[in-house]
Amino acid sequence: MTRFNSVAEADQVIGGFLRELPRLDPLIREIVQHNPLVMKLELSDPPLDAELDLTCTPLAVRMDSSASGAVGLAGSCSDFHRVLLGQLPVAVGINRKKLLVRGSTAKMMKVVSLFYVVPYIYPSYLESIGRADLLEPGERPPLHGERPLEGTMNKIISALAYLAGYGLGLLKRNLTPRLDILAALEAMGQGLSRAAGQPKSEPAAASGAEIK
Amino acid sequence: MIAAGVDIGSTASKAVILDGDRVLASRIGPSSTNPGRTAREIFQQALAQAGISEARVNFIVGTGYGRAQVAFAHTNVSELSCHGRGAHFYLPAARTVLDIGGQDTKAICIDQEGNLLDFVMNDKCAAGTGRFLEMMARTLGMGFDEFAAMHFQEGEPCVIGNMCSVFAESEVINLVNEGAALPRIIKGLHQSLAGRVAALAKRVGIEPEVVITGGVAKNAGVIDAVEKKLGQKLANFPPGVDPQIIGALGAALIARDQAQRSGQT
Amino acid sequence: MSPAPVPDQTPPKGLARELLAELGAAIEAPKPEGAIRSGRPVVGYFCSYLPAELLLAAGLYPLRLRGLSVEDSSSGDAYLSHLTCSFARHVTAAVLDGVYDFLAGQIAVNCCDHLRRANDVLVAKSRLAYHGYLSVPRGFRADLFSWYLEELARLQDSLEDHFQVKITEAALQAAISQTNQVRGRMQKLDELCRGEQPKLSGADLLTAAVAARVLLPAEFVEKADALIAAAEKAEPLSGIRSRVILMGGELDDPGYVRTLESQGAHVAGDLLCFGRRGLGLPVDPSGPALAALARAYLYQVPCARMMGEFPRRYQAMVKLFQECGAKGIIFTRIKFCQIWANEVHNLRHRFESNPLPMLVLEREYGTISTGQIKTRVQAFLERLERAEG
Amino acid sequence: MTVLGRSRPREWETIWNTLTEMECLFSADPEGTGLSSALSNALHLLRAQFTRADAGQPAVWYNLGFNPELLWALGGVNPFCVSEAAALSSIGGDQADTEAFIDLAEAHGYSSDCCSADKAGIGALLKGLYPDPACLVGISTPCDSQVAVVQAMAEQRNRAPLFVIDVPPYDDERTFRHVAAQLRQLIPFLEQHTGCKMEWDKLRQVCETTNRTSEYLWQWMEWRSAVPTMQPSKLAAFTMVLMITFSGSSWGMEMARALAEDARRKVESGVRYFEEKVRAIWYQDPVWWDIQIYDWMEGELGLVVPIDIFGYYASEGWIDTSDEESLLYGLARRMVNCHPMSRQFRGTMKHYIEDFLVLHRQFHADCGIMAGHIACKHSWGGIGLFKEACKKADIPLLVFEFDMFDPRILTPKELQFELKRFVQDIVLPRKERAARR
Repeated sequence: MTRFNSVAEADQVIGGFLRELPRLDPLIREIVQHNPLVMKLELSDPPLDAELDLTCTPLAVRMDSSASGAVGLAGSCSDFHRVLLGQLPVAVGINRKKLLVRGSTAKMMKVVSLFYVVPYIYPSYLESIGRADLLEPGERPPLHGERPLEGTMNKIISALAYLAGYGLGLLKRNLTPRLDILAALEAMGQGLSRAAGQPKSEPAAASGAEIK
Repeated sequence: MIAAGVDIGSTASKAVILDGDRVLASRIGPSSTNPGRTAREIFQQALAQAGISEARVNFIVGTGYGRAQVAFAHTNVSELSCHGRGAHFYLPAARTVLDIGGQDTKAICIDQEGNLLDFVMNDKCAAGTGRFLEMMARTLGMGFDEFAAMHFQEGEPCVIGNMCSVFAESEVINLVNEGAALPRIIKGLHQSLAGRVAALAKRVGIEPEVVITGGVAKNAGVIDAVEKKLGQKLANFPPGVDPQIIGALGAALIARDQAQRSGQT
Repeated sequence: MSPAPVPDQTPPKGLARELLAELGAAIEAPKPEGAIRSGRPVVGYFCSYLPAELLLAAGLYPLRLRGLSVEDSSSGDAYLSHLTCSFARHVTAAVLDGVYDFLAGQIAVNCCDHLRRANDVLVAKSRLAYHGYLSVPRGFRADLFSWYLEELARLQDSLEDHFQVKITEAALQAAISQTNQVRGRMQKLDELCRGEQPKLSGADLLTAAVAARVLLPAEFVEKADALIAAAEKAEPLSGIRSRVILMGGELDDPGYVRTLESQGAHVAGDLLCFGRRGLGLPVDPSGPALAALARAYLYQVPCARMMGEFPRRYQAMVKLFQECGAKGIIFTRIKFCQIWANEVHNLRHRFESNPLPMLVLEREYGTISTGQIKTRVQAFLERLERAEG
Repeated sequence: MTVLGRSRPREWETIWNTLTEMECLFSADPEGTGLSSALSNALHLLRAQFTRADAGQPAVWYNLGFNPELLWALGGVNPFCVSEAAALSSIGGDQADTEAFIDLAEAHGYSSDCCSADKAGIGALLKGLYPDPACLVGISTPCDSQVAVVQAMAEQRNRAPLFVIDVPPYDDERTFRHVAAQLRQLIPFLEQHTGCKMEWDKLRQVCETTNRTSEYLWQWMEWRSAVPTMQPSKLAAFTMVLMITFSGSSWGMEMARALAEDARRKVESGVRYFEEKVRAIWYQDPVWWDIQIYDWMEGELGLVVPIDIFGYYASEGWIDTSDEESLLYGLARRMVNCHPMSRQFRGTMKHYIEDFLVLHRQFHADCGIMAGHIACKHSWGGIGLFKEACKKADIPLLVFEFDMFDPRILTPKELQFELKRFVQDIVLPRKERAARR
């Protein structure tokens, strides 16, 4: 079980990843079905608060705001880390009192879809900041039941699985352990538009800053 | 062994400093919109009155509406336990404590050691609270003491409904316009308040001795009206004890107990 | 200097006023003198679906329970909480505080949740010797009528058993004829209030109607005859701005109606349980007495607790509105009363297609917030006059 | 906004999508079969109601005191409880929709004194969320709010044919037979207005489904009475939801089976995720506007609700299906003496208080929490007698004003404050003092 020994470490790992999300704005906005909501994260042990604000474009992630969002999720840093890895499905977290949900059920159900997608990105983010040690081996339990209906979520997940090259990804992981997060994000951006049948959008301006 | 209790109420804030069983100092001051600052000020005033420095105080307990904002307190306890404990200190025979506070009215049931057994609160409505009388005194343009004194002047009390203070206020204005004598209106108001308080007390179960705490207890007219409604005499605090500090005193007593239990000498 | 001798023949207006004052006093006194004089055990009851004839035939003194002048209902509040109907709380407080200690018993009806719980408290906490119960159905179907008749028969047995009396068919028929006389007198008084030149105000009518449930029939008929005679000779009322009808939940306080009328409204008719609706049409005495009573009482203009009978009450209201030449409706309801609260919704829905001006007033039992009522009624009358002009 | 290929009011779409997301989320957890079964069966019911509405089958509206066995037995009928859209919006949709329903009903003159379940029902009706009814069924239990809502729903539909079931306040054979006789009259009324024919063996089969559901519910209560209670508190009130809409359907039986199975497996596995400190009987109304608050109670205060008055399923639920007479008698007795709320509210305070004391003993509780829904005048009216009975039985009872569908009466923060103060100031010190003695 990963433990975060200091606030700085938790902020660097989990906070850092959250601050990456604005770069995925079109994708995340699609996942929460363009629902302008504010989600509060109240993590503990060590204490780390964050706010995912979808009311503005691109979405903003604030680490210090005291506003109360429409939806809240509370839990320990290590548990939330395992949620991002996909080792702890949100439903299992709620039923085992590891995660405490607050606020509107309808909005929560929109945000929860994010946690089906994040496990595809978070591992490569950890590797990109040199914290592959935080990766937890082991079988990944199902994050959600099979969906009775074809919906936006399915298109996104299948697109991501295809892009992350589920089969290809395994091959690549064996060949080149480091998958550059930026390259993955951009590839995903294009891949998604192709999968969704929209015209290929301009690639995000290649920002020079390399994530160290 | 010195302990302190700070009670941040909705209208008034109080602090009590205790040395063993001896009350060194007690202060009452108006509450403000910044409970944190009020708590510090009232506590400093009490320290000055007791002539001791803050360092010598072993344990501090905060209580009342603003108890979470008493930053310098070691812990905070709900005002229900504090009023029960404070009333028991002066009146060990008390079993029912009626705290008529600024914003709500509480009927508290305690055992022979002052432990909280049961309580009933009337916090959803201003009728039957200190705020109700405050509004009426302002409506009639009178000070608190003058208002209380008029209760004992002659005149049949007017019948004023006790369901809602907004209804009651318009009735008072109407009575004034119809030229009803002030003592009659005030007596009617005290009866209306006493009716609500008596109903609350009967709900928690009245066991003698019954005592009223909180600022409104200083209004002899209310005491008289509640005694008539309950049909029994109310216990009084020893002379010189202000019923408004009972909450803060209870907090100080709980502070002392917790200090002794955690071995702080 | 002694004032000029009062002329022997006080103007009829004065005589009617005196008789009304006498009736007013009769309904204020907790224990009616008639009860003491008649020596009949007094049994209190709650609802206009309980036939008083049954009690009369059992040699009892039927008395409709009211909150009277109990100022504060704190003993009622303690048991029923401040979230229930203040009428129920005041009546409970009156019984628990001993105002009704002279009662030989009380009969409750499942009128509404509030009074059902008030009855629970009276059964558990009061010292009354007898507690009867009548479960009145909430509809008019044949099977519900037979349930109502069966309940009346069970109540009759219970009264006979407790008071050791025999309620004979003859006694019931006699009681019916007595109460029919009361209804006849109320009809005459009603015409004196409803006519072109009203001689009696709505408040006077309510005083008489409440008296009809506090006095024995013979005593009421005697007082009513004197009042009718005096009122017929009196001057018609003056200062009437608009004629209205009054409907809604429980209202037994003539002072409240007087406050309404002080602004110039004339309550020409009412559909109140304590008022003229509760007394209903004369009982057709043909056939067995109990069945006759059941028909008359169950099929009177329905109370709002009768599920599905709103159209019948609505027709009665429209008919009364036209007969009284009313210009508007004043609807009064005690705060927290759910049954009558929803009547406003049903009326508003009907007024979308057949608009009638209506003023809705909420009140607390036992006190009259005169200031508020005067303002609202005056504004309502101005609206009626504007609509007319 | 389409659901099942047809465009439907936005509120239904929100309910359908949220329930689908919730069912999809929770079905991933093998431990959460109780909740996920409830969600999937709710979806089955909604799918059936939508497809029947699309097929133009006659709709029958009823109020929340009625159990729909007769309607399921009629086959080609689409039953709708007036408060269904409100309950589903609060539990599995957007609570803001429920509040919008309430405000709309009040704007149409519906009194704020009446029950919010009915106000929200009338609001949903005003928004045209239900297919137009062929006829209406109104029952006078459990309280006056039902007397009001039945007249309002009849009035709103310009006097669509209404059948009234009047339930006397007594608790005796005569009352059950009287209600059974009214059910017998209801059958021709339904047949006349819906054009469907009632087959008695279909009704027998529906009642047998109900009997099996009853068995599962009794097992479920048995497993929930274990100390510590393993199944989450947020499921403590599902009997009421089951009896109002699902009673007699296979989905209802499946939901009850899953609840019982889930509770049994949790007790037998013995795995605990939090420390249980206080066990409370939740009396009056559950917190429908935020069932996650029960997880907060368990996680933060160690406060567990083994059973809620809405979850208590009395022992008189068995229906003797040998012949028509016994079928109707069984249905009538179950509807008036087993349906949560009707059992305790329609008569005197006897059932109300006795049931609480029985539950307190049977579920080994430490205290009672009376979340006083402000429109329940029958329970606020009995608060004095109830408090006295609790005092005599030495059971601490927390009482506060609250609304089960409208958090604007008592906000989540205030509710948490009330519960925290009661647990920490009264119940835990009491348990410590008792332990010391």
